[in-house]
Amino acid sequence: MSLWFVLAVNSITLGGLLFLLSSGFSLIFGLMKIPNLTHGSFFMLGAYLATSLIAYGLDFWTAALLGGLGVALFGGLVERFILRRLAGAELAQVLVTLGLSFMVADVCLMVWTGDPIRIATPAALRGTASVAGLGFPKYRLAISLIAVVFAAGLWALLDRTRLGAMIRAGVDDAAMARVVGIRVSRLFTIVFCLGAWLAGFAGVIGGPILSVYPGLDGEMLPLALVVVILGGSGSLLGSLVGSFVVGFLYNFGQAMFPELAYVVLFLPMLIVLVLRPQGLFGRPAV
Amino acid sequence: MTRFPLALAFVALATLPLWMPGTYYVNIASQILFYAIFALGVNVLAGYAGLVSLGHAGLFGIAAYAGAKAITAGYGHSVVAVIALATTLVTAAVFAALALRGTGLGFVMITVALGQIVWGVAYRWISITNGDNGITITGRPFPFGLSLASPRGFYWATLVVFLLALASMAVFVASPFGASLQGTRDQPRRMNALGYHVWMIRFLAFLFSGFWSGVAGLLYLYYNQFVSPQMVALTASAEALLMVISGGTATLLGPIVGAVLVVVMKNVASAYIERWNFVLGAIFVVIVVFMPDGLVPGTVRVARWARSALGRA
Amino acid sequence: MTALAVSDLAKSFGGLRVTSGVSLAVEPGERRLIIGPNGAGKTTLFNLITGELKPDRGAIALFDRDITRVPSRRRFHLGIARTYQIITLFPRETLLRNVTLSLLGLSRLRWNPLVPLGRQHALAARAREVLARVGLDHLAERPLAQTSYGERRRVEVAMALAQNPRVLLLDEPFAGLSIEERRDVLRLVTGIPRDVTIVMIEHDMDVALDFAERITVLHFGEVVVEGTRAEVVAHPRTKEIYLGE
Amino acid sequence: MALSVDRRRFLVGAGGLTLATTLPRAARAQSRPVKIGLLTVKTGPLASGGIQMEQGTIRFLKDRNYTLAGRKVELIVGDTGGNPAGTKTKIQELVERDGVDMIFGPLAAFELLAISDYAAQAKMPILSLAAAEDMTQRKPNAYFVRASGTSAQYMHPLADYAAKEMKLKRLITIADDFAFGHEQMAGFQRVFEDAGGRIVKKLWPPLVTPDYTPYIAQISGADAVVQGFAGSNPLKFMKQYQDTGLKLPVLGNGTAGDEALLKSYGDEAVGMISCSAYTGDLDTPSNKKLIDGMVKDYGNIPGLYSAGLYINGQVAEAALEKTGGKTDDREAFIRALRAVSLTDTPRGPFTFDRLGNVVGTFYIRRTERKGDKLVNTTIKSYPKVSQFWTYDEKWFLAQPVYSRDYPPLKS
Repeated sequence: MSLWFVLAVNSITLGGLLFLLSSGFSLIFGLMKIPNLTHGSFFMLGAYLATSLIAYGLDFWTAALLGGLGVALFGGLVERFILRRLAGAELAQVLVTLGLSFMVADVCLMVWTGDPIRIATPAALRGTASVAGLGFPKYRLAISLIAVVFAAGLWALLDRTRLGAMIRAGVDDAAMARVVGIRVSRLFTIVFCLGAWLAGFAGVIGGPILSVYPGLDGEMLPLALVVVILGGSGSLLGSLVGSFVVGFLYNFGQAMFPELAYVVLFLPMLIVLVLRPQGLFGRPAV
Repeated sequence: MTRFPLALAFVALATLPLWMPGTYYVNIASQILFYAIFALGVNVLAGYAGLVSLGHAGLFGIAAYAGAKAITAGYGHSVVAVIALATTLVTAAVFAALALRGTGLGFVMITVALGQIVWGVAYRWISITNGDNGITITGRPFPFGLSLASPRGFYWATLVVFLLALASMAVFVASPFGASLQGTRDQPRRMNALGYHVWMIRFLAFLFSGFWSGVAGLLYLYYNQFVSPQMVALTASAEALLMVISGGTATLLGPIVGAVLVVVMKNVASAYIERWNFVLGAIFVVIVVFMPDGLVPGTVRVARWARSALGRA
Repeated sequence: MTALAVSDLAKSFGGLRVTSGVSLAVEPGERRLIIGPNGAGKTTLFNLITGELKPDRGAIALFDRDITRVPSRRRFHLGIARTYQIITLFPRETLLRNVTLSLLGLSRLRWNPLVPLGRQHALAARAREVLARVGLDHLAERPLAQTSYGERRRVEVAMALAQNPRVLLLDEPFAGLSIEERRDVLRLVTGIPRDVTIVMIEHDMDVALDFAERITVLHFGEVVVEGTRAEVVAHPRTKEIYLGE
Repeated sequence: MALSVDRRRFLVGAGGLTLATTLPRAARAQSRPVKIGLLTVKTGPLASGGIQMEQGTIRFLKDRNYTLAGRKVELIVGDTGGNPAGTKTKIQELVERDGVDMIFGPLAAFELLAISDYAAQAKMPILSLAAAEDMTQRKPNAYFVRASGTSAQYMHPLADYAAKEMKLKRLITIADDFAFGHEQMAGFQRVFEDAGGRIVKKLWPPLVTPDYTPYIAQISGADAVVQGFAGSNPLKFMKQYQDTGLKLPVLGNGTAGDEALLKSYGDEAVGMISCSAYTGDLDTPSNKKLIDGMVKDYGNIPGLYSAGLYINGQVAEAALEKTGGKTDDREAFIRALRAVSLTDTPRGPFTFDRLGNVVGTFYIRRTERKGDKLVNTTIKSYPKVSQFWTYDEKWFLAQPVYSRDYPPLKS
């Protein structure tokens, strides 16, 4: 098997997973101007919830949907009862989300113990599919597919619906959106729940590859952060491209420059921040 | 009026090893002191310059790494200190030059990226940093013939450095330059129109902040006698920021109170509370939500309110 | 010699041309008024002159010295001072401290991290003098947040005067003031000695016309009319785009 | 009043060794309980093993009714948070404030390295699982006892088995990129190559790696793969390894094939050959007792971590019996600890070498499916394995310590 081929396939898979995780992160960042540091916790919490649901007898996909829903509910509570009180205080929001991530991590440890929990790959997607003589792991292909479907769905939501128009208006200029009569606070809640749902769902979808264990939150959060900074906050296209860029940087960086793997990951983020602060696809702040 | 409590606090600090029951608490006190120095350094930016850095653990850690490398290479302790602080200052200058291209969240994000790069190197460039195992050193310095090997000796040395840091902060904050810095926090545009070099002021403040972070890092190295990537992690930066915010930004006392809170929570309270991580997170959330300007200003406000309420009664 | 010469200045934001080919020449000691409807590019012009924005093309000269490439903050050292349409002061600080910061900005002392600012008695005395000039010395110790809007406007002017400017740019100094307050500020501005050249953006024609010697009318980033008070008021384009509104 | 007492204590203490406990010697009557300090990780990513350590310790003490050699035992648990600085503070807490008589733990090598000097200065006996080689080799700590084994001690027998029994010729190693991984794979390499095999590639993913496939993709041209992961990483690795469709046999270290981890694995682990100091199917009374107790109390199958701490308890007990329950003479107590020789333990018979490291049986196991559970079946035992394997101690210690690049790959 060619190394480059495998690396490319995995870059795309990881990119797909990162897109699910970071699209919501990006919308929240773009709309509410906060880097939501609980986003990694949402990812982990979703996966943990799903392990319990699966143990309860639900099938994988239902567990993924419901796990996401549980996280969305939690996200909604966080937004309404905590972040709402801190509207406009960005630093406070950053710190509160960080504090919450400590709490979530500890609760997960308490409830699900520290043992790693494996999520079985759905039976239909086990093994590899052979395409042109090359073996693709089916489940990884499925993740890429799910990411594409979600990208299309999110794009339609943002571009074709009234809600989407309001979100876009809010991302561009929250003050202006308020002036034209959009209930920005309700929009915040919706977007936060949506973002939380996506992260939770991504956690479950990632489960069969990553499994669930304490510390998963801290592994995923920086990746999502890099995606959003690269792509530009609030830009769906940005997070899509950013996800795949990070997917490739991560996979090829680890393989080619193991000692500088993190530098390879964070340096592009730094360069973008310094040279093009709005990200590759973000709109410049006026 | 404030002289007396100050003198009392000084006497209490200076005699602490004499009345503290056991060396364990003296060691905790030393930790509080060097974390307070770190927090005071972070506060220069977060409090007085309005620039929130989530990458300061990078500076804190790089001083310790540089110091550890220098010690391993066999240099004497005064040379080690010079090397460590010079390295920190150079790194701080690079950090500042890059981070000051952004303000607000942009600044935060750039510092995150910078801090993560330092962490990535500490963690992965094993041939230089020894990776996860970190670098262990032996021995503490003997400044002016005083041994710092004992907890008490180390405490007193740290106390001296802490008082120097605090004094430098007090002088700095009250100085024209300190006033300029606070002006750039509140009205950068106006400051420019008043003829101030806003960028340079922030740059110098960054160096000042980095210097004390580096000093704290060096003390950390001598205290723990090792350095490892955890010291440089994002959570370490966040913890320092938490100290500043929980105590009260842009106050001299706030970061110190914050350092006490965090160190005590992490080290002492964890012996009694199994879920101390949860409690630490919860304290974080409660302080930010209910005492947004921190414990020190919050307490002052409550005290003032109580006094006026009593006065009315 | 001209106090302030602007030639062919242009600036666009994205695709929007906010200033296109503006040229101005203000004589020393002149009182110049710049008027124009909202979005005419008046404040942008000020920002270009002070260097707070970089022009796409064109040149700016201060007393015949080309300052186009001089960094913004240096221009204030060269004798430009300005006020802002939206009050840009230090609300938590006292009036004295506000003005002190202004004085400090042009002093080498501003880099000093070692001496206490509170002990700089000479500086404080000068700040009090400046406050006295705008009639606010009795409020010197009061935090800005506890003063009236009119008083804050006067502090804005005091901050600019403290810089001892040769060219003073006033951006709508009467905005949001009551009639009495306007009169106070006008008296203050009229009292500024002639060695200070003044360029003022103003909407309030009643007050401003009395004050101005020459008037420039901006519209969509271009100079439409320029001349003496009488000429401009009589010009049909002025009526059309501004007075006729 | 308290102040004056403390001042006096200071005056006395200032002349002596300040690191030692500040409790006046007179107060340390023999009637007081033996204090055991457990340094473990109960929060954060390493918590899994840390919690098992605590369970194993408590299980042992319950079996002995919290009495060892006639003395009551008090257990004080310190949560290091998996952080070296936290470990340092916690050991200070245990030593200086709580006045413990010995330390069990810590979990990770980097935690142990951070406190080793301190513990030696404080003359504090440490009974640890952490596998850092040099702790009992080139930089020995005189107060250190390790009943589990060095990193490479697990791998020497595995390499021997791979070369001689499995007849493997070319292997690729993959392990966490930190000292534990480095030392394991270096040990494996030395024995495997001395037996005529070749390591063709060594892969080092960082400890925190969500996706191993960039590394798995580099596996080719070998007969089998040796993995040396710890924590939750073996799980992720095996899953992702299976997903890429690779079919080469996998050999694993003790942490990869750990009994406590088996419940988290799926079928991808079936057939894995691992070597460990502990094995679940060992038929000794104490192992039975351990397993029954763990299942009853916690619903957990014990693995290396809980068994390791149970065994540490047995070591401490044996030493206390020899000293008549006395711990005050630290030198005598550490001598007693190192002289311990046990047969009925969950890991079978063992003794210690002069450096405080275990000489005992290591087990080669195959992971198999039994009903709906995975279990390890022991297929070969290597008795009396020393940390130096079959090499001469002097020669061994004259070599550089096992590391990422030593021994080097043969080109």
